[in-house]
Amino acid sequence: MANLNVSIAGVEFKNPLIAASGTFGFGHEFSELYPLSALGGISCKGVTLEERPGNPPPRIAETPAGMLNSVGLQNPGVDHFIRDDLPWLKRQGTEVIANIAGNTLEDYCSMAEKLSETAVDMVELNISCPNVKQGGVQFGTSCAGVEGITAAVRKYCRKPLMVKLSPNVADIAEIAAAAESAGADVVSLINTLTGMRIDIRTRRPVLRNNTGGLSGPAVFPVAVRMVRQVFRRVKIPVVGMGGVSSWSDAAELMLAGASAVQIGTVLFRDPYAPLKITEGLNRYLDENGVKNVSELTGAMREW
Amino acid sequence: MANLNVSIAGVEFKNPLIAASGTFGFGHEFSELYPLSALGGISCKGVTLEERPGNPPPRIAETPAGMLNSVGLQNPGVDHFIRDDLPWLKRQGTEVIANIAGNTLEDYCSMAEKLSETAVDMVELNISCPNVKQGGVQFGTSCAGVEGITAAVRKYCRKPLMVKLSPNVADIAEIAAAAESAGADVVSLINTLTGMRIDIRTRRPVLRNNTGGLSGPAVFPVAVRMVRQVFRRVKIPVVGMGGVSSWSDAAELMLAGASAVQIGTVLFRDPYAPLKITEGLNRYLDENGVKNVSELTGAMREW
Amino acid sequence: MKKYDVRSCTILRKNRLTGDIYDVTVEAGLLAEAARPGQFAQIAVPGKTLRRPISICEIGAAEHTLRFVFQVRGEGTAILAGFEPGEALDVLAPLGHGFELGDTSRRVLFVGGGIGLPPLLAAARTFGANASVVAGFRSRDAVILRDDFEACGCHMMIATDDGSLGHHGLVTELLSGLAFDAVFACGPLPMLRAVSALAAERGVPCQVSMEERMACGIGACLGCAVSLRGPDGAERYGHVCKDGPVFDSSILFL
Amino acid sequence: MKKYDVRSCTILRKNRLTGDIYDVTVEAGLLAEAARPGQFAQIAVPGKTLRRPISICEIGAAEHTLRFVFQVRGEGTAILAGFEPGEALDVLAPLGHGFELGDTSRRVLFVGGGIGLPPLLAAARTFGANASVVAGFRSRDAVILRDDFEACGCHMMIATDDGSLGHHGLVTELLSGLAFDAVFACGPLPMLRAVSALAAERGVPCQVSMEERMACGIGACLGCAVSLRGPDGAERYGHVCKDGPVFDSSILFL
Ligand SMILES: Cc1cc2nc3c(=O)[nH]c(=O)nc-3n(C[C@H](O)[C@H](O)[C@H](O)COP(=O)(O)OP(=O)(O)OC[C@H]3O[C@@H](n4cnc5c(N)ncnc54)[C@H](O)[C@@H]3O)c2cc1C
Ligand SMILES: Cc1cc2nc3c(=O)[nH]c(=O)nc-3n(C[C@H](O)[C@H](O)[C@H](O)COP(=O)(O)OP(=O)(O)OC[C@H]3O[C@@H](n4cnc5c(N)ncnc54)[C@H](O)[C@@H]3O)c2cc1C
Ligand SMILES: Cc1cc2nc3c(=O)[nH]c(=O)nc-3n(C[C@H](O)[C@H](O)[C@H](O)COP(=O)(O)O)c2cc1C
Ligand SMILES: Cc1cc2nc3c(=O)[nH]c(=O)nc-3n(C[C@H](O)[C@H](O)[C@H](O)COP(=O)(O)O)c2cc1C
Ligand code: FES
Ligand code: FES
Repeated sequence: MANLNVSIAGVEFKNPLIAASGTFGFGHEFSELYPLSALGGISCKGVTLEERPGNPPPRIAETPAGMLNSVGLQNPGVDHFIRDDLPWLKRQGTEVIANIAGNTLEDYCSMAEKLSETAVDMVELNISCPNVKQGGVQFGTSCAGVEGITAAVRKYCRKPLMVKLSPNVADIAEIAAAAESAGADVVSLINTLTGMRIDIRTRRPVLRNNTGGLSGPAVFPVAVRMVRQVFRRVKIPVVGMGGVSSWSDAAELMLAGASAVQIGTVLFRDPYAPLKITEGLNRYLDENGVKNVSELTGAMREW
Repeated sequence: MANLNVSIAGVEFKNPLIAASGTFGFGHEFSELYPLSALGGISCKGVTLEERPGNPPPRIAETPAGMLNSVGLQNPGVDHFIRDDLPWLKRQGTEVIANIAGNTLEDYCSMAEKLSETAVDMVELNISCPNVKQGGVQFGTSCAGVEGITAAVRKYCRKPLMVKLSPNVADIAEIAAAAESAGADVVSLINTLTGMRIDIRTRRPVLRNNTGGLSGPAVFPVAVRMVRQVFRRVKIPVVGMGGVSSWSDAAELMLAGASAVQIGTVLFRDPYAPLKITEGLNRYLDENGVKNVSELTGAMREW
Repeated sequence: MKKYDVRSCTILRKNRLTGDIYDVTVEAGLLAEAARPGQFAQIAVPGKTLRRPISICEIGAAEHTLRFVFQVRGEGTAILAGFEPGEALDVLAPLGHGFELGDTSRRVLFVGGGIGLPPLLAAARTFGANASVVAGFRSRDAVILRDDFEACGCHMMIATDDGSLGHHGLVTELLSGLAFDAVFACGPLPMLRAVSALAAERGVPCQVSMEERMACGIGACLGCAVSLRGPDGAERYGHVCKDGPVFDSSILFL
Repeated sequence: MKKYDVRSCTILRKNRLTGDIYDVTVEAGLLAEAARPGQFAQIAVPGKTLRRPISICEIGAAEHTLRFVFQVRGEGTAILAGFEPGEALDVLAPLGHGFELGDTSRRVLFVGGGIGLPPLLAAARTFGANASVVAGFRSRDAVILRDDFEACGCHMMIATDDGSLGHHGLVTELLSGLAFDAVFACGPLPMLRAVSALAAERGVPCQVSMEERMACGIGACLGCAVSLRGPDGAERYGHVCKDGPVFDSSILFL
């Protein structure tokens, strides 16, 4: 049996499968199905400084091999997370990543400071959420924006800091480099691509927020390309995601350059996906005589 | 029966269905199946100043609800097109759009000048091809680049000028505005999103060119969003494309803001798609008492 | 038994009830034991990213079956309608918060419109002859589940839009003469509004089953938001899949 | 008749030949009339963006049938293998440039490896007893179409990698003793290389059937490029779907 352990910025994940932020809540609902210790880690639903109601419904639309969501960071606030969700999560035997989003730079810093006092294993900076008016993606689509916020948060964050990148940019490698130079320990990508669907009967967007974030298998080729681009550009580890739905997709993203893989949308179709993907990876590694899953990272050979 | 005619920059298309560049060659192969007069127009395979061999194979990979291609502008050169393909095409009873790509600004201008002397109905400036090393997309991902090339070509182009935009940008509306201000008569979007797939057995990219352009239903929600964004930002007509595969997709893209719709990838699955889509649109318009298909353009109501 | 689980459920019986409404009974093992009236299932559709939420129409606790009655509304339900006995559906169930049945010796009223009927059947069964069921349909051809409700002993009244069966008009026009201690409803929004207003007027509790577009179906993704009136009267978002699909109508903004 | 067309072709017969190789005969109407040995079809796969190219194995001109023999290699072919008689395949055919048969009284050699055999059958039939067929397989279990070639009157020789049937080793080891005026081949690249080298040595023409990933299948998208040696010796890209799939081996870079 291959070694599935991956070490990222000093955090030891027992396997490279991490639940993607916003698709797994704070873990309670999935823990009815299997012990969360089956997962390498959990990136929790994005939290903000204060509680947020999120966007009006409908928030979900199906698209070919994908979906749009416009949840818009509905969450109980960082303090509630620290008090009510984190202690339970930390007892589940998996690494816990806090995903944070803010309206302002100060929001981000203040959350990073609070979380540094807690047992969270890593902080993921969500500067790429397309579904909120303020904050989120506006920090994430320019190098200066990414550099500014990363450097600021870095000062307050005593946890390993992972910056989550938006795919809605012309050159994601430059953005990743900006995050790296400003002190990010890890980058994760991709967040959702902005999309829209229209109900041709009502002539209204299907989502009440008009636009939403595209995720699922449809975006997988874009994720593979971007992970590769970023892997070649930065020295810090890359956590890959975007449309992974099978063990072979996970392997593919790791070959492109990911040190670990987050999975989101596939959970809606198959909540047991993390178990199946881990199992499949294990078999693949054994069949190919690969001892450590981390040997896959970046092992793709360009033509 | 509704009126399917659309008028774009003075060119009259008998219906809003246009074959997308690179997916329909110069029309010969599809003319074995049905008269090309069934189409509103044909955007021909991208031509360059000199003949080009294109990229080495494999050039095609399938992806969830989509495909990657890295054909890389294999074409016989603009002179060959004008001499050997255009005369026949012009006799088929459909509008002919020449899609041009170049290494340099001068290439583009020289082709525009040559084509201005011919019977082509419109010129489509392909500054967004992700599959060639030089030219193509590097002009297309910055406002300055787009403005520069559009203004230059405009001077030489006495045909209606359509600028084709890349989706691999942070703000496509700004890019469209740059094209408009530099004299574009029409913008068309979206070209392909850059993507990659890896063969996990060989650890090589499936495409010999490593990356390719993603098209097909997977990108449709991105196309709808971008067409809407651009429609709201510019006053010139927008020709929409990206993953359209049914009459309702075509209607959706028109509601978002498209004056006409190009279709590409769907042709590979169903070469008769243009006929079916036109028929479906017709039925939809009749059932909804819409007299002119152009009434759909932009008729979506934002929430 | 887990609160809910995924199971490959073999189809035992399948019938077409009307033009586009299908009636499917599956072997559901422990899922059936755990299920309560008003809960729902998320059924996977081959080729689709998202599961489709379908209410549990009946629970065969002894035979370990679940019954689903659904209408073809789009591509997903069309694919589900193509499944035949012997094939298996991939079911995540039982989900959400069903009806609070309370004292089953009360006289209760069930009000359903068209495809809003199926979610009510399992609950109506527990009330038997104490239940009056007022059901509205487009026309005589669209009537479903009449025999099923009657077999439960319920007192059944039908209204059709075109008068081809029963009362010619809206279900709500049949309610004024009835006496009841609680209401259970599912159907189009205008109907729910009228029923909930009547219940409020009479001072009796009213539970309604709601719909919203879903991704996870279990409360993790926060996709299926619905505006709820908090205890303080303030509006906040709850979630149909976890807090519902059945809500007390007094906390909904209908 | 159009040169090629799309048709919904009802499956008349379906057999599994070995573990993962299927043999499907469809009613193909005019497509069968137009088809020539060595051409191929693009078969649509439900849920997939691209059609799958499959060679025409046999042409039933009288009964208007086409026969396809294909191996399950990935998701697409697995879905195609699930189709049953009575169901219909969506077929675009006949496509490409098939074998130039020339004078059928010549002594010709057919060389095929495994799933490379099916594209050769229709051509071999026209040569009957003038054809020697040398076929290579992994093992005895993997042998396909032996009876079919023999029924055409062809002289059949078999080689297996494990020696479980016929010659123990490579097909190419069987060729040296044979006399022939032309070669037709399809199979793995090393085999094609060896066969084409032998043909060159003997100074006889050699036609081989090639594969490349395809989108349109008709020559419009330029997806299926293959390096060809031009008359001037210079390399240029041709396209498997239009210029091929059958090429004279002298213009290929094998
Ligand atoms: C809790 C709950 C219980 C339900 N119970 C039943 C039932 O017992 N019988 C029945 O016929 N229908 C029921 N529905 C409605 C049913 O879920 C939809 O008709 C179905 O999802 C439509 O899928 P489609 O692919 O055919 O349509 P499409 O319009 O193609 O679906 C596109 C997307 O929108 C979603 N969607 C479309 N309509 C609805 C809707 N009304 N509610 C929620 N999501 C929707 C789909 O799930 C899918 O994600 C229920 C819905 C909910 C939320
Ligand atoms: C002209 C021609 C004739 C062929 N004739 C036969 C035949 O008679 N019998 C047979 O078993 N196979 C034949 N093949 C190979 C067959 O097309 C592939 O095995 C099949 O496309 C694999 O599809 P998949 O979805 O199962 O595999 P996947 O690997 O999942 O397919 C992914 C994509 O790659 C393409 N692809 C994968 N392998 C090949 C390949 N070898 N050639 C071309 N495209 C490929 C698929 O079409 C699809 O677009 C032929 C190929 C060509 C080009
Ligand atoms: C319903 C939903 C909610 C999401 N919420 C968040 C969030 O709060 N924070 C965040 O960083 N990403 C969020 N995402 C993005 C995912 O974490 C992930 O980046 C994206 O979905 C791509 O991965 P996938 O295709 O595997 O889902 C959300 C995605 C979905 C589908
Ligand atoms: C095989 C292939 C070749 C293409 N070649 C060109 C080209 O030469 N010039 C161009 O502007 N776009 C080219 N495109 C992009 C298409 O014109 C279109 O913008 C894109 O495919 C999105 O539309 P679709 O999803 O309907 O295919 C090509 C696309 C494909 C699939
Ligand atoms: S569907 Fe995910 S929270 Fe309800
Ligand atoms: S597959 Fe399109 S040219 Fe051959």
